[in-house]
Parts: sequence; structure tokens; C-alpha cells
Amino acid sequence: MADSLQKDEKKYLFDNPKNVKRVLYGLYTICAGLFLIDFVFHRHVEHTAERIYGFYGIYGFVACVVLVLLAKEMRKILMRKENYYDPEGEE
Amino acid sequence: MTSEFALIAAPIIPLAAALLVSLSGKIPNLRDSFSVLAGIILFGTVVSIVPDIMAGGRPAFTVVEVMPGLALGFLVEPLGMLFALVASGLWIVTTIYAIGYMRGHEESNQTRFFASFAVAIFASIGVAFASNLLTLFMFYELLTLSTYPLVTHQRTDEAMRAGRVYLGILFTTSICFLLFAVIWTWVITGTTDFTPGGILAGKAEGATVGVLLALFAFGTGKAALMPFHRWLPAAMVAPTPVSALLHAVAVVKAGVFTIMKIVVYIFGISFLASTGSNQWLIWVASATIVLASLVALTKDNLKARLAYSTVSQLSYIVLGAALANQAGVVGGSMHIAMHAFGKITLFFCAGAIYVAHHKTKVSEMNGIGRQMPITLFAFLIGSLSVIGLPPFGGSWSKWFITMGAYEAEQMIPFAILMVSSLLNVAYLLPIVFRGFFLAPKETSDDGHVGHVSDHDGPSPGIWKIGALREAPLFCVLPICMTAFGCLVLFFYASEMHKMLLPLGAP
Amino acid sequence: MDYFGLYNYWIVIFLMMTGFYIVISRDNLIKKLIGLNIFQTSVFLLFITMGKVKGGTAPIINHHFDTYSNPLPHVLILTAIVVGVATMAVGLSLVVRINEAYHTIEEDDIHLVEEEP
Amino acid sequence: MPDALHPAFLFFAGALLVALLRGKAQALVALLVPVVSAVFVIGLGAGDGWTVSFLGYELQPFRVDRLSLLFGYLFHIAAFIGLLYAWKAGDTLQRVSGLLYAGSALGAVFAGDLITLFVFWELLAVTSTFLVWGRRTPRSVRSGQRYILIQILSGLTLLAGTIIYFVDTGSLEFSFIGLESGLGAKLIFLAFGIKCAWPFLHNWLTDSYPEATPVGTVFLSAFTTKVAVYALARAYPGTELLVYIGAAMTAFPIFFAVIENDLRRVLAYSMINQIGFMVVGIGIGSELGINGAVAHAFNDVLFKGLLFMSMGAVLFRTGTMNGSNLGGLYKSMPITTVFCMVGAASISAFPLFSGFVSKSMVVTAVLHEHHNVVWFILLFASAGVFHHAGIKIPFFAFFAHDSGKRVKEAPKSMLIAMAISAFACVFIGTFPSISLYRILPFAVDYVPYTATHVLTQCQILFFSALAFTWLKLSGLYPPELRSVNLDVDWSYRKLLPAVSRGVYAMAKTSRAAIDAGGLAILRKLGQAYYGLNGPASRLARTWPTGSIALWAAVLLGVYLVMFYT
Repeated sequence: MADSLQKDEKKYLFDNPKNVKRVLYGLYTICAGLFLIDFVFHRHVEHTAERIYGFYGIYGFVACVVLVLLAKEMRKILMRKENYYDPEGEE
Repeated sequence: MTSEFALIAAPIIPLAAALLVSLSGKIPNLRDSFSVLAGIILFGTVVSIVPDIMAGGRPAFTVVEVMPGLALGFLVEPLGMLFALVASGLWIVTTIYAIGYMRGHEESNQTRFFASFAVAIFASIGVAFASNLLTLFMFYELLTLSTYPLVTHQRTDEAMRAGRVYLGILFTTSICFLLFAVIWTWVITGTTDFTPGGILAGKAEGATVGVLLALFAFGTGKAALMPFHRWLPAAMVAPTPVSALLHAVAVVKAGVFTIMKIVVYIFGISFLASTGSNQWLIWVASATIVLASLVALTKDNLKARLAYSTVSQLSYIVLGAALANQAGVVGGSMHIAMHAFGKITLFFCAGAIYVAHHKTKVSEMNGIGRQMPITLFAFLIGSLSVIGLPPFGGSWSKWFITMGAYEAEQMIPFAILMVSSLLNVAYLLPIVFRGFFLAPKETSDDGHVGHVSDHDGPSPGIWKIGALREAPLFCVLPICMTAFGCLVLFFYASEMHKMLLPLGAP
Repeated sequence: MDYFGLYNYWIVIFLMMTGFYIVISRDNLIKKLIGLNIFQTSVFLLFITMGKVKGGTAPIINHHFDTYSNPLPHVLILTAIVVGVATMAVGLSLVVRINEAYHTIEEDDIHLVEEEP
Repeated sequence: MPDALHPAFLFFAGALLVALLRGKAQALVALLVPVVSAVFVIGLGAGDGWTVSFLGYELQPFRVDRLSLLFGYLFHIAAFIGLLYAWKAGDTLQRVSGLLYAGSALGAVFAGDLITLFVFWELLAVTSTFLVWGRRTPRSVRSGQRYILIQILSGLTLLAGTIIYFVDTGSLEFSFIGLESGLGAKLIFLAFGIKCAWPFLHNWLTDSYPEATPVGTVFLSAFTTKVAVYALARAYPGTELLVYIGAAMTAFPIFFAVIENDLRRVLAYSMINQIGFMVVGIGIGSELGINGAVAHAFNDVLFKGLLFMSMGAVLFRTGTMNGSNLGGLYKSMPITTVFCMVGAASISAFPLFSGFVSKSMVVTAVLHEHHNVVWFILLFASAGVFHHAGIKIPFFAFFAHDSGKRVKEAPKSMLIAMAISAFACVFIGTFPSISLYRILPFAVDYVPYTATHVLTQCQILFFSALAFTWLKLSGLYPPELRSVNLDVDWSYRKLLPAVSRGVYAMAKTSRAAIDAGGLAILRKLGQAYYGLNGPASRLARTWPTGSIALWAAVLLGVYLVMFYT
């Protein structure tokens, strides 16, 4: 259904996989750059943990992965059907 | 007009009105004008006493002295002033509403109805201004009698049954307990006069005080303390103006007023608090507050729900009296007025919905707000006032009663007052949001716009403007007035508080 | 002891016992009522004679006399006579009604009628 | 006599006027109300206000100082943006209740005593509920009922606390209270906490905000919680407990946000996360901490409003808010997409966007006070908020798998409202010292744009993005599923009804048993009485009058004898 509708429309920016790739490569480059700057640039440090090279990058990455994986586990306990709270009978 | 003259005139006006109404029964317009006119004159008369009371005056008038220490007499003090103001003020709007309702509904025996109505107000004024227990008792019983024809107005089996419960409970409690307590008080103290500071201090002690309080509290069946509350839901078969009169103006308020007056002027709050006999009453009142609210939650019939709500709210006032401190007594007294305005609005709305759409059940109220926006908006205001939310009057009385509970170190009643407000939200607001925000149920044909049950035919006087199907103008106008009153009372509370403050003086 | 000086009491006692006897021994309801009336009359006499003071005159104040009979019993009995007439009338009308219902005024017969199912 | 006009009354009067008007005139007047009121508010200075004597209390219903003034400005901006947004999508109900709601919020922040605060606190509750109910679906109506119950519970807690506090201390002044002054202070604290959506008290927010109308949610996001933040900053600055509460608030909602399907509910969770930062700042209590909290509240209204507006526009056009049904909307709603991404950047605290200049104040304040664990949690939350609000929202709504929905771009009025917000976000983010920092309650000597700070923030954000990319490409990322996730609301939506049904059934049976038992006793008594007095029973039998007369005489005789012996 959806595909047939799209056919007669023009191509949008991200319909071209190349553009998606470009964005991804851009992201990889920026990340690598930010990580490498840490070795060159002397940051102003207030907390001991900050002395680790690339601390913020690593922490951010790990935090997000942990967040998502934990949340995925939570689904097993918390997820219910969409109409779980709907009252039976009335309305 | 001096206060004394006004005091004498006040009971005579409704009595004269009753007479004129009976005589002019053949000409409905004349009859109804008499009712409204008498209401306005009475209210003006009562208002004329206010400045004197605010200045500390206590106008009095003795009709006849039966025996030494037993007299029939009137005396105005702040509490009675408040009750008289509420009763006479709301009589006007109730009369206007009743005219709209009775005509819209084509009820029979309207003359008897309006005459009984006037007699009931006469009794209420008598209760308000009674200067001693004997006078109070007489008018209290007269009030029961005069409202009986109103309760049984429909003359159906159900109405007669309700009337029997009504008379049965009210008379049994008042004669078995209240009269007994009055006589006992007279025997102990040699007087029944309402005296600031009380008359029992030093004359009674220990268990006597507790028993006497129990006789007074349960004897005043009109205050609907559990377990003597059944008459009130039973009386719901009456036409709506009667319910409004019973539940907001005259009957129930006369009950709680009596308890308040007895606590303040017979026991004396400092004496009562010092004996500790008030403890059990605090508990009974708290239990009534919460249980009646819970029962109200389970009722689908709108008027029954409101009736149980009234039972609960009345116990706020009894609780205020039972706390026996300044904040409690002042708050409880304020609640007489605040609840009167809120609840009468709710009943008016229930009646208006019935007149216009013949709907009585909460579950049928879906979508009614689109046809009756004014009524339902007023219902919202009344609900908020009864719940005790600003900017409506109910918030201040709740403030003082709660403060009284804390000052009396009654933490559980304190918490119950809070919980009760939440329960009020839970049983009152569904009507509002069903009416405004849910689409009407499509299954029933009766639920359609303005379509009333076949056997009745459309009621006369219904407004029809576009999609609107409001009740007759005479119904809608009083609703707006009382709803507006709820708002005014929020700002007027300061004056009322000032007037009532002497009640809490030790 | 002067048993006969207070002969009026003997008359009262005689009348009272007569009335009492009639009430408990007669079956005819009218006779019972007559007995009751005699009983009542005896009480009247008792009070009236008690009120008499020897040598006293009627209790109308007059400076020629200084001894009067006690007026209070007389007044009481005056009222009682009126009440008695009234109760008698009520009693008799009840008997009339009973007669209509049972076609007899004999108590035995009434009980017989009652005990029939 | 009042020498300054209270903006709340302008709003209330405006609401009345709006209720009487219809059509374009209505929308225009509604829009003018905050503008007119702002003219008055700009003229206000610290120290203005009124005092009145009411019910025997000396009250201060209107008090102006730097803290309240900042929120005053903020609420005017929020009301203006909200009403502009409502130009097309709003109706009378939403405009009126929106104005009343904004007016109540203003009343609450300008309240100088606890009674006035209570009055406006409850008004906030009631007026805002209509924005939830206004969607007119059974679902939103039920949600609104739960919402108002909890809001009123907060008001009642405040009432109880105020009464206890007043009786104990004799003061009704709404200024620093602190937790040490007894039960009253603790209850007031709790009341603020409910409106502030503390953990376990937060569910009203995630329950009702996604159920409100598109306009309603924009309004809701601006006022209730911010008033609570203001109240906490006023009465409980420096309360250490708040640091931990705030830290918990920043951390736990992001887990729910990841697995939530309704995108506005995702935003609601991220809202709790953002309020967490503010609460931490208030808990720190240093000048920097308070400034940070207040500044973040200011920015949050703008960027959260912007995000809710963009999502509202999507809802307005597509009629759905589920991530699983959306995607690819950048094709048909490009401008909305851009604004949404500005909001996302702001909430994630990208440099040059508003979140950056305020959130960093809080984080720095935490570091200054050596709350190490809290600092780690806040960093985690910063990464997490980018993850769900910064990436998930725009990605699933506008990019991701193309849902095939082709709709019109959002109405112009909505776009203008979003543009104003977006501009404010960028402007404050770029030039904080000439805009936001000027109106903060304390003097600011904080410089957000240092090389270290910019660098570390970029690192954390880009690596979070990298993590998202990796998880998405490797298929580890949880798919969007149509579902309901259990939260604290389970306790009152499932457990409580079940318990009360059980209790009700028990009460009913026991009541029936008591009734039956009582009736049985009464019936027995009646039968006994009937046995003695009924027809043909012993006492009712016809006795011969003669014997009765005799017995009466005998009894009297006995009595006579007994009397004289």
C-alpha cells in the first residue's frame, strides 16, 4: 500500500541510501575527531574521573548502551497490551 | 425599623404568606407572586437585623412564659442570624425555582405545596431565632410536620412509604431523645435559655455530660448523623425543589444548627472540651463523613448521590461543633451557609436536568452539557464549592474546620477531612465531565437531543435555542443566582467570619 | 368507741359494697352499669359528708358567721357528678353498640358468641 | 490600596471576555491578553505588591521580587506562544481554560502568603484539567479524572501543611520554610513534590499530558511543574534531600522513555528528567545552583514547549502519536522537522542551544559541592536525554521507516509559534549573558562557553549518537511496539480498584448478613409479642368484666395493706 503510494511521488533526501551513508560517515568522523582531541587538548579538570582520556565519550557511549539494554529487559516485566487499562463493558 | 420589630415581623411574614397562598389558590399567578414577595420582604427584614448583631446587639422578645424558666421567646445571636439569612435568602430562589419546576412539570396540588413551603420557612425562622430549648423544640417539630406533605407530594406508594420513614425517624429521635434531653437539662439547671458560655458548666459532670450530648446529637435526627440518616435518602422521592429545601435550606440545616447551638449555648465549648465528652461525637461525625461519601460513590441515581453527599457534609458541621474550639465552631457555622449554597445549586441542577430531559441517573448524563451548558456549568461551580476548592465559599469553612481539628489534636479526623474532599471529587465531578466531554450514548433513542419519554410529552417552557435544551427560565435563573452566590461567599467570608467570631469566645 | 356516731360512713360502705357486688355478680351489662353508678354515688357521699363541719354554715362569707363547711369536696364532687353522667352516657352507648353487634347484653352469651369460631 | 495591577486578574478578565467572543475575534483577544499583561509586568519592580486583611489574617496576595518576576516573564511568554499555537487548533474551551490556567500560575508565583498560594494552587489544578478533558475522548476524560484527583490531593496536602505550619509557627508567609520546622513544613514539601512529579508521585504527568489536546499539552508543559519548581526554590532551597530526589528524577524516566511508543509520553518522561535537573539545583542551594535551576526552568518551558508543539502539530495533522505508526514525515512537514530538531538540540544541551547554558550551571554546582555520585547520575541522564528526546523523538516521527503518511505542513500559526520558541532557544543559547542571565535571581559570574565545557559536552553527545547508531544498525535497539508500560499508575488503576471492589463486596455481604441477622431477631421478638397479644392469645382474650373488677379490687386492697404496713 504505502509503496504504491510513494511511487508517483518525488524522491526525498533520505530515500537515497547514499545520503544516509554520508550522514553516518560524518558522524563517525566527528566522533573520532572528538576522541582524538582529548589527547591533544588539555582539559580543565575538576573531578578525578575526568583525567581519563576520552572519559566523556566512553561514558556517553556506555551509558546509552546500558540504558537501552536495561530498558529492553524492563519490557519483559512492564509491557502489557495496549488496551490493558481500558475498562471492560462501559463505553 | 428597629431590630425588635423586625424580630417580631420575621416569623409573621411567612405565616401570613402561607395564609395568602392558601386563599389565592385559584389564581396561580397571584399565589406565586405572594410567595416570592413574602420571600423578598422576609429577607429584607432579616437583613435589617444584621447591623445590630454585628455591633454586638442581641434583640430579644418573649411571647409567653409558660412556667418559670420555660418561656416561648425569640432572641437573635450570630449563629441564628446566619441561619435565618441563609434560610430566608434561599427561600426566594427556591420559590422562584419551584414555580418554574412545578409548572414545567405540571404538578398537581401546587397550592398545598407552596403553603406548606411557607409554613416550613416559618418553622425555620422560629428555629433560628428561638431563645431557648423549648421554643427551638417546638419549631423543630413544626418543621418536621410542615415538610411531610412536601415529601409525600406525589402521593404514590413510594412517596407515602418515604414519608413514613421520614416522619418515623424524625419524630422518634426527637421525642425519645431530644425532648428527654431538653427536660433533663431543665431539671438540672432550671432554665433552657441559650446563654453564651453555656448553662451546664458546674451543674453536670462526668458521664451525664456525655449522655446528654448523645441524647442531643442523636435526638436531632435532622442532622442525619449515622445511623439515623436513612430518612434523608428516603425523602429523595419528593419533587426537586423540596429536596433543595430539605437538603440545603431548612430541614437538615435546622438539624446541624440545633446541634451547633446546643454545643455553643447549652454546653459551652470550653466546658465541653474540658470534660472530654465530645470525643465520641468527633468519631461518629468523622465516620459519617467518610462512610456517607463512600456510599455516595456507589449511587447511580443523581439525587441519591447528592443525598449521601449531604449526609457527609452535614457531619462536617457536627464535627466542627464536636471539636469544641473556636476554629471548629466558627468553621462549622460557616459551613452551614457555604454548603447551603453549594448543595442547593447541585439540587437545582439535578432538577433542571430532570425537567428538561427526564434523566435521573449519572450514567445517562453523557453529553448533556452540550444541551444544558448553563446548568452544567453551575453544577461544576456547586461541586467545586462542596469539594471546598477556591474560589468558592466551601474552601473557607473547610479551612477552619480542618484547623479546628488540628488544634484539638485530632489527627485522624484531620486526615478524614482531606480524604473526604478527594471522595467528593470522585463522586461529583464525573457528572460534569460526562456531561461536557463524553458523547451521548447512541444506543438509546431516549437519549437524543431534547427527546423526552413518550408518555410525558415535551415539558412546557423548555428553552430551545439551536442545540440548547435548557430548563425553563424560572429554573435556570435561580441556578445562576446560587452558583454566583458560591463565588460571592468566597470573598464575603471575611465578614461572615467576623460576625461568627463571638461564638468561639470562651 | 362510737361506731354509730359516724353512721354516714356505714351508709357509704353499704352502698359501695352493694355497687361492687352488682358489678361482679350480674351478667346483664346494664345492671353492671347501674352497680357502677351506685359505687360512684357512694364515693360522692363520702366526700360530701366529709366536707360538712358541725355547726358550720354554707361557705358564703358573712360576718355573722365564723364557721363554714369545707367547700373543696363539694366543688370536686360537683365536677365528678358531671363526669359521672358523661361516663354513664358513654357506657350506655357502648352497651347499645354491643347489643347491635351480639344481639344480647348478657355477658355470658357474649362470651359464647366470642368463642364460636 | 493596590498600587500595581495583578497580572492574574488581567488573565481572568481576559478569559471572561474570550468566553463571550467567537471566531477570529476570540483568538485575537486571547492572544492580546498576555501582551497587555506583559506591559504591566515589565513595569513592575521588586517590592511592589499588595497586602490585605482577610479572615483576620494579614495576607500578601501580590508580592514582586526577582525570583517571582522571572517566572512572571516566563509565563507571559509561554501563554503568548501557547495561544498563538492555539490560533487554528484551539476552541473556546481551550482558550478560556488556557488563559485561566496561565493566570492561576501567575497568581501562584506572585503569592506572598501560603493561603493565596493555596488558592491559586487549586485553581491551577481545576483549570488545567479542562485541557485534558478537552480532547473529548473517553480515554482522555478518564485520564483527566485521575489527573484532577492527584492535583487536588496535592492541594489538600498543601492545605493540611499550611494549617499545621500556621498553627505551630503563627506565620503564613510564603518564604523560606525548610524541612526542620515540623510536620507542616514536611506536608507542604510533599505537596510541592506531587506537582513537581517526584518519583512515585510522577504518574499523573505521564498519564495525562499525552492524553490532552495538542494545544493543551503545550500549556500543561509550561505551568504546573514550573510553579512547583518555583515553590521549591522559594521555600526549600538547600534541602539536601532534594539533591537525591532530583537525581532519581533525572535517571529513572529515561528508561521508560526508551520503551514508550506514544511520542508525547516520551516527552512527558523527558520532562520529569529535566525537572530533575532543576530539583537538584534547588537542593544544592548555592547561588549557582538556584540560578541554574531557575534558568533551566525558563529554558525548559521554551524547548519542551517547542517539542510538544511539533509533536502536537504531527498529532493535529496525522491524528496519531504512536512511534510505530509514524515516520518519514520530514517529507511532508519539513519546517516542523527543523523546529523539532532545534528543540531536540536544546533539550540535549548542544552548545549554542539554550539547554547548554542552563543545565551546565546545575551540573557545575553539583561538582562544586562534591556530590560525586549525583554528578555521575546527571552525566548519565544527560546522555540519556539526548538519546530519547534528542534522537528518538525526531527520528521516529520524521525519519525512520517511512509510514507513507503524506500530510499538509502544520498551520501557519503553529509554525510561527514554533519559530518564536526556536528563535528564543537559539538566542538564549548563543547570547545568554545579554538575555537570560540578566533576569536570574542572583548575580551571574558563570561562563558557559569554555573550551573544555564545549568539548566535553560534544563528546558525550556525539558518542551517545554513535551508540544509538550502533544499536539501531545491529538490531539491538528495541522496536517500537504498540503497548502500555506499567508504571506507578498500576497501583491506582488496577490494584486500588481491585482492592476496593473486594472490600465493597465484603462490606455488602457482611451488611447483608447483619441485616438478615437483625431482621431475624426482630422477627422473633415480633412473634413473641404477637403470641402474647395477637387475636385469641392469652392477653387479648375476652375476660368477664366481673372477675376483672374483683381482681382489680383485690389488687387495690393488697396495695392498701402494703402501704400501711
